[in-house]
Amino acid sequence: MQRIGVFVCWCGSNIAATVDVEAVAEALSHEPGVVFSANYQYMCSEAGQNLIKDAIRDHQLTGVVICSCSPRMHEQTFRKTAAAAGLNPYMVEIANIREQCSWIHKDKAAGTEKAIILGRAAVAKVHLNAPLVAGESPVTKRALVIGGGIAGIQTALDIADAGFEVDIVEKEPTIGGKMTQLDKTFPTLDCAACILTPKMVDCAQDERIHIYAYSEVEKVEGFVGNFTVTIKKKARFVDETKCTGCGLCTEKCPQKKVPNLFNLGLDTRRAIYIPFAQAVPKVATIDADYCNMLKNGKCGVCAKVCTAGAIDYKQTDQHIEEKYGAIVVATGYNPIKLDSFEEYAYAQSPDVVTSLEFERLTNAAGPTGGTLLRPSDGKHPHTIVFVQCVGSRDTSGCGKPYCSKICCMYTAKHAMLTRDKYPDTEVYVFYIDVRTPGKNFDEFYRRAVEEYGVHYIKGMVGKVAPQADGTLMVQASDLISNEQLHISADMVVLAAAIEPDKSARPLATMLTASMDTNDFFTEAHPKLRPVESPTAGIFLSGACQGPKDIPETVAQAGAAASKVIGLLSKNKLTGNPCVARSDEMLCNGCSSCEKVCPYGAISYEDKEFRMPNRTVAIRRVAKVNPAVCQGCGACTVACPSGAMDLLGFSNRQIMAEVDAICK
Amino acid sequence: MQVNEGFKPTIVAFCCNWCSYAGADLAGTNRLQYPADVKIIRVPCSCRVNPLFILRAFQRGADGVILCGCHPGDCHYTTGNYYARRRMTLLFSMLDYLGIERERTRVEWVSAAEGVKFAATMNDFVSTVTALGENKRLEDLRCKAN
Amino acid sequence: MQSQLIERAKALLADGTVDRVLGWKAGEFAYDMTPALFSSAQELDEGFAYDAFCGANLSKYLVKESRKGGRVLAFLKPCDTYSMNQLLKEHRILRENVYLIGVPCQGKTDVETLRALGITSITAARQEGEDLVVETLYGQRRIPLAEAMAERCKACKGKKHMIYDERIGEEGELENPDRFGQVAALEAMSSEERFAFWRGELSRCIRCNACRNVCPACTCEQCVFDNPASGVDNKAAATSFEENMFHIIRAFHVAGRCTDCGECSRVCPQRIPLHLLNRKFIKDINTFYGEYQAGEEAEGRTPLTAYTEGDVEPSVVYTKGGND
Amino acid sequence: MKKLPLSQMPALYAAMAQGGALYLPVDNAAGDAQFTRWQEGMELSRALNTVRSAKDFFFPQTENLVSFRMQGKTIEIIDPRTEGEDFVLFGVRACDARSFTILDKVFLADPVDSYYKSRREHGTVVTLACTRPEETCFCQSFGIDPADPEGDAACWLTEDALYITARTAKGEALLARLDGLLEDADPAPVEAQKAQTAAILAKLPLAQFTTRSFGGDVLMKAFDSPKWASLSEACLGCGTCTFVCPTCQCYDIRDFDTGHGIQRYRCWDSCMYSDFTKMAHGNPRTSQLERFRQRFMHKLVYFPANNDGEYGCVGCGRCLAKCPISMNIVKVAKALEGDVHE
Amino acid sequence: MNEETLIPKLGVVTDIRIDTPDVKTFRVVGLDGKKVFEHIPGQCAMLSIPGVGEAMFSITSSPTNREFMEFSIKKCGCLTDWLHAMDVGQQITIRGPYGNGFPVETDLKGKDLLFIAGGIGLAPLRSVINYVRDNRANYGSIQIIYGSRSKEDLVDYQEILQEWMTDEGVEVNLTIDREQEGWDGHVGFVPNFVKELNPDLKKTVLMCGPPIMIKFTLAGLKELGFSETQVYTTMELRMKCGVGKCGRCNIGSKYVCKDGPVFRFDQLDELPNEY
Repeated sequence: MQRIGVFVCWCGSNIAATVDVEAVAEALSHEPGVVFSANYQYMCSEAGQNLIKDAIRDHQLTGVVICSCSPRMHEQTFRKTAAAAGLNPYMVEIANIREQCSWIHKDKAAGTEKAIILGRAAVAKVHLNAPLVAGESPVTKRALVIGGGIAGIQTALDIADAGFEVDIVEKEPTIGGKMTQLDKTFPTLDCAACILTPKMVDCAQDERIHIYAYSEVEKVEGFVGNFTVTIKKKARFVDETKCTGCGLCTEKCPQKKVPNLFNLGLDTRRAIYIPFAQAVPKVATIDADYCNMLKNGKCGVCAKVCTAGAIDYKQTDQHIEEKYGAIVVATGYNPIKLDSFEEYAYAQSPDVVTSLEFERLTNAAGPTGGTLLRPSDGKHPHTIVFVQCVGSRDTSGCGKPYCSKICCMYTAKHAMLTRDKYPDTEVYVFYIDVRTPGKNFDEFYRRAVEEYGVHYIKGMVGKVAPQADGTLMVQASDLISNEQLHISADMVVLAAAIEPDKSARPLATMLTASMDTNDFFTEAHPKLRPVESPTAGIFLSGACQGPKDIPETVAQAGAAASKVIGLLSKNKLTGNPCVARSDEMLCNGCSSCEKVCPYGAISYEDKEFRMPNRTVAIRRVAKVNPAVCQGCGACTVACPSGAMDLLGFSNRQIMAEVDAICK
Repeated sequence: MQVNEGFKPTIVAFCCNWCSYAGADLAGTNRLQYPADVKIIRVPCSCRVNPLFILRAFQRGADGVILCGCHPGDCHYTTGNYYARRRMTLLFSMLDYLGIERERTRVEWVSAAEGVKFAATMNDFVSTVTALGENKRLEDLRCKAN
Repeated sequence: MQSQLIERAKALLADGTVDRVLGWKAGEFAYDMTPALFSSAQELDEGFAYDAFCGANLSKYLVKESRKGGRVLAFLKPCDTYSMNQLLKEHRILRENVYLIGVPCQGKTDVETLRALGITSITAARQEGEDLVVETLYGQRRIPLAEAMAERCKACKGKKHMIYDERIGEEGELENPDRFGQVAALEAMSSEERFAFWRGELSRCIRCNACRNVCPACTCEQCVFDNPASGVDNKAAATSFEENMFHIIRAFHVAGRCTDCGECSRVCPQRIPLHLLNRKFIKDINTFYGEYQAGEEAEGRTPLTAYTEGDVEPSVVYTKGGND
Repeated sequence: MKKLPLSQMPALYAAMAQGGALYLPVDNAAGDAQFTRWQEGMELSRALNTVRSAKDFFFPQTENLVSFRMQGKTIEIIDPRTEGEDFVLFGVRACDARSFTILDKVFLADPVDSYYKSRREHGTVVTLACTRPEETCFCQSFGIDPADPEGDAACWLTEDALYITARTAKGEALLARLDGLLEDADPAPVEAQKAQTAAILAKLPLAQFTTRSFGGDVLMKAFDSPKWASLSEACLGCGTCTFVCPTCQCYDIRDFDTGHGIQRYRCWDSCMYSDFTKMAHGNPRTSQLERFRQRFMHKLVYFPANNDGEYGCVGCGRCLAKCPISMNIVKVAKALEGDVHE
Repeated sequence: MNEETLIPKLGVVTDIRIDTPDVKTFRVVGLDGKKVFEHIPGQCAMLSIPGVGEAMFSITSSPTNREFMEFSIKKCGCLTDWLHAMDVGQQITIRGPYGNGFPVETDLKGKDLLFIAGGIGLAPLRSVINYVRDNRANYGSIQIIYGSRSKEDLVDYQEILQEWMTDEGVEVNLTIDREQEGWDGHVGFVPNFVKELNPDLKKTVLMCGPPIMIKFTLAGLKELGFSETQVYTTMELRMKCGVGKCGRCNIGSKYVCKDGPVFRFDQLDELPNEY
């Protein structure tokens, strides 16, 4: 049984003009539990607030109802007022009699009657309110960035720059990601390595940044501010602390037939390798699948040549447990596999390449030393056909339904650079649409067409057929002239769709972060919270959230970093006390709630219950982590037994409001 | 449809805090009129609305119940309204199956910017329910005023 | 079949695989089988029965039995295995403590079905070929088994076992049952007719809770209707509203989880076709969100704990599902 | 003994309904017999008995006891009852007729339940002799003769006529009201029917069933029997047996807030329900075994202990027919017999 | 007996006394200012706030009080929370009296009486104690052993100090569970205290308290040589409808509402152990 005070605000004439405030205060004074009722010109004024405070003290109020403007306006104000008078702030309820009553009704009788009903509903709700206290949790002032591409690097640098420690976990032996494989970048055509490698070096040199290269996240526990992450540091069979990166071993290793994945298999490397000259950390790695020593114990050349004594064939995977306050996902993207696109003959002809392979074929550090040569015979190609949207915007099921966003621009870049360097080469680009909505993007594309004479053809490539003479017959349709084309090409470059890295899906499960059907991470709000995951403390950087080019990625990386910095700069996190709570006596442990929770706030534990006759029953029951729960209430309805309820918006409270309104 | 002149229906509107309740506030700020028969209950998200609440409203004398939430895809909690949409679709279909007038229940997505839509929706819903008249099929006679 | 099951149960008891057996026990008459536990060969010999009247779905008993220590052998008909899976999905049964034997089922009959066919005062019943021969106090009756089958079996959803440790007997084939015909017929009625139909049916409800207590999807530690703190508890439906409320909410709570085992309708002493409520949800789920059969798998989401961005809007109700 | 030709039945119903209501078993939508308020054109069900017993008419499933209106600190108490309507219950079987005397022993014992008493006073019970008992019938175990039922008036239906005789003053009054329709009759066809029915009764599967070993004397023996565990293990804890039982009379009293006031109502309860004995301080019967035992102990032991050996069962067979798991008083009594005899 | 047993009468709360942090004593009269009904010590009444709940409480005042009835009520649930929150002048509904009461005019007459109570268990005994004090000549000696968690939890402490302890021929022995500042009386649990005090075996015992106390005290009394036929207790917690018809108070062939709530332990021994 509460002792409730009702305070009806005039809001000058905003309310009082169409609502008889005195009548409202009078009527509500007869409601059960109401021991004080008053009306005043401006409840939010200092005098109005004092009226409330005095009444709380004088009448030992346990609940307060304020009939005023929208709670979105002054709920916080009045909660503070109550708190100042020693009442729990969550014992205050607002009846919205301005925006949802006086302002929309002209008839004073109707307005007054409605205001009374809204007040009555608030009184009925307050009867069932309970004092709520927001939980607090400490914040571990350290961030984890998963993925060491440009997104991860930029996020880590920005976080470190603000003074926080940050770890990067990268599954490859070096950080740098896709951007290390690129030659030039659109639309400015500056060299990718020139702008990326300094950042990689910055990472290596910043003492607040620790790089776990050749490592993967294995387990994530905890919640915002308090994550505990287990990182698996894969055995590279080289002691990182001893290896000087001299590269001697990579020259002496007798196993030469290892496909060089950095060059996408276009050439080979040794079993012990450093992916590329500017790798960070610049440490050799033994590829256990090819190393003779590791496979059959016969070799040991690298150990013999290593003056630093860094080779360690007995090295095993290490598991490191670290605590973090925030986690940034920057797992990036990959081009899709083109096996299901038989019409382009990708698997049949080495001269049909993906754009990323083309990137390596034109890179000075690539397999051809930067000279564009056909992979099949090493000859200079004279006709090159670029095919756009290979697997993008594809609703047939073979590819991806979305636009991969970057292909139009990098294809324009490839076409332009090819024409620039080899003016004797004819370049055709087949496209569905050319999409250039970025700064200087359309200008760039037009230069390719107008200045460099690239043949842009709106149309689809139907078939690429390898010919006996080593050329490729490209059959295509020109949709504008509406004719069938047959082009004899030396090379075909496919703009393969990009997709999230395969590691993202299991990672999302570990993080309880949600993903969309394409395995891109979902953001907390598509417009207003684009770099946060719905799961508190998890942030998104780069292409793991959706296809992005470099400037966008860097921008998002910085944004994610600033969100992390904002979080880590707090000493304690104060939760929203209106969170879900599970009554373990009623809980069936059925997991329905967990399935609808967008935040991963619900976990289960096997709990012992004392039963009659001194027996013990063990039941699986749900537990809500109040630091993670955002209070949406999805779980409360998914729960069939009513075990799950939402504090501040409990089943009983809402039903009491319903009852009061329908009375 | 017949018009029930003089009949004042009782309408309960559940509005999610982030979009529809704000949309209702905007309707108020813009002084857009809709009948006083509509009484709004604020819930954090449309997914907080339990079918029990809707039945409870009918039991206690509501003539119509409307649930308003963020547009699909815009949920403050990302996915709440998707679940609400499934739940309400099935519930409404069941009510219809039991012969309860389907027009007495409705779901509308109203954003915080759609004050005009909010008022229009309420005007339309009130007139629909008014035309239907008193809720007889899902009433609890004990709760009738006497 | 009965002796085969008894022999297998004895063997599993003897080799210590299980320490008790959940099955059906013969009763006073030909038809009144009671679910029962047997813990010795002797008990099995004395009372274990498996015939056309063993309709009870035993899966729900495993919620408690799997927590009592030891290991229990349960005989499950194909349709019970769906419930079993669903209960596993909801972590209600401890899988390691149960040993499941799938038993074949060609459809079951029950005394209420016979009663509805005008066969009462039954003193004995036996199967003769494709017929059921029933001795009554007032003479013999012979009817084709297919005709004597319970309604739920005429709309059988599957004769294959979804989960088992071993199987005895052959799995049958499903012959295109018409599961949703009755629902569709109701949908085709006018709103007034539907209202009259359901009011007529639900008004017979005596709130004995048999439907709820037998339902394998209703395993709540405490039902909202029994919990005074829920604010909606009611012991006896005092008004027509409360009758509706109980059945709507019960159907909603099991929506997407109900495997359509039909136990609710089987046990209703007032013969209210409660399965038509559950089947309406199943039909809607299939129509709106794609074919879904609860209990086919022991993992994953149910239709109400899943969504797609392109789901139909609730307004679909205004344009679909029957006439005004 | 009076009689009336079957063609006159509608007229008989109309006459019985004069000045009140007539309830009789009529087939419902499910094809089951259900006591229904008679209206022109309704026909008596041919079923042996109704699914719900006739106890509803004296002890309804829910009834408002009292209403309250609250304002501030004051309470207004309102007795919601209006003067009851006279009614005739026609077609009650012998078992149900006996159940009323069992209910009387509870509700008319001091302190008298005025709600029940008033309904009893307003009701006239017209019974109908059984001719085709079913396999679940065992009323004879309790000394009930279904061919010669109790009641204010008793009827026999033959192929061409209805025979009726009054057994109480109330019955006499009813017959007096029907006088114009009835003619004096030779009781021979009735006697013939009784003999025919008796022959069937002797052949019923439960003809030899008896509860004679039970009663107050074997209280502890029966209570402590180890058989309760296996008997109760399949019990769902539903209330079907209780709610179809003509003699079960446990109830709960609850308040309902209508929004305008409080209605305090009484409703049937079941000792099989897990919350039946749940109180603020705990629950003395925490397992289904204890709850299951209570129901049968009450009927077989406690009730006879307090009522001169009369059992709380009339052998109507409803629980045999309706229990979802086919566990019932016959199976229980047979299983326990050995234990109480020892 | 009231003819309409299930329809309550109105009472009004005229005084509220705070006994302990969780026990209040409410004084109730009818709207006419007189007692609502007469009762025997140990009988109960059904109090209710409509819509909140209805529950059975011992009438703690003595029938010799001609002006009003009193109820000492411990806060332990929905209804009692409500009762504790109400102000003087609140109306409540009341029906009764229910149960057999203690046999003050028959079996107990002329006997030496030993009252043993723990915590709120004093409530039903208080009615008997004051009745016996008011009819002092009809009874022998009176000994009261009363224990509680702490000094603050002793119900009716002022009355005990000012009236009972000052009465000739009344021996009061108080104990609390744990040492406490400002308490120089006995410390320890009731069962042990009873054994320490070693009361005369001629006494008839009236006992009420938490189940665990009852269990151990009874065992202690038997050890001392008391017979079960000498010891009475009350089981009003098992009463629900009050009139012995709703079925809940049925234990064996007894109905607590009609045959109780006051039982001798030898009577309880004959019942199945379901209480």
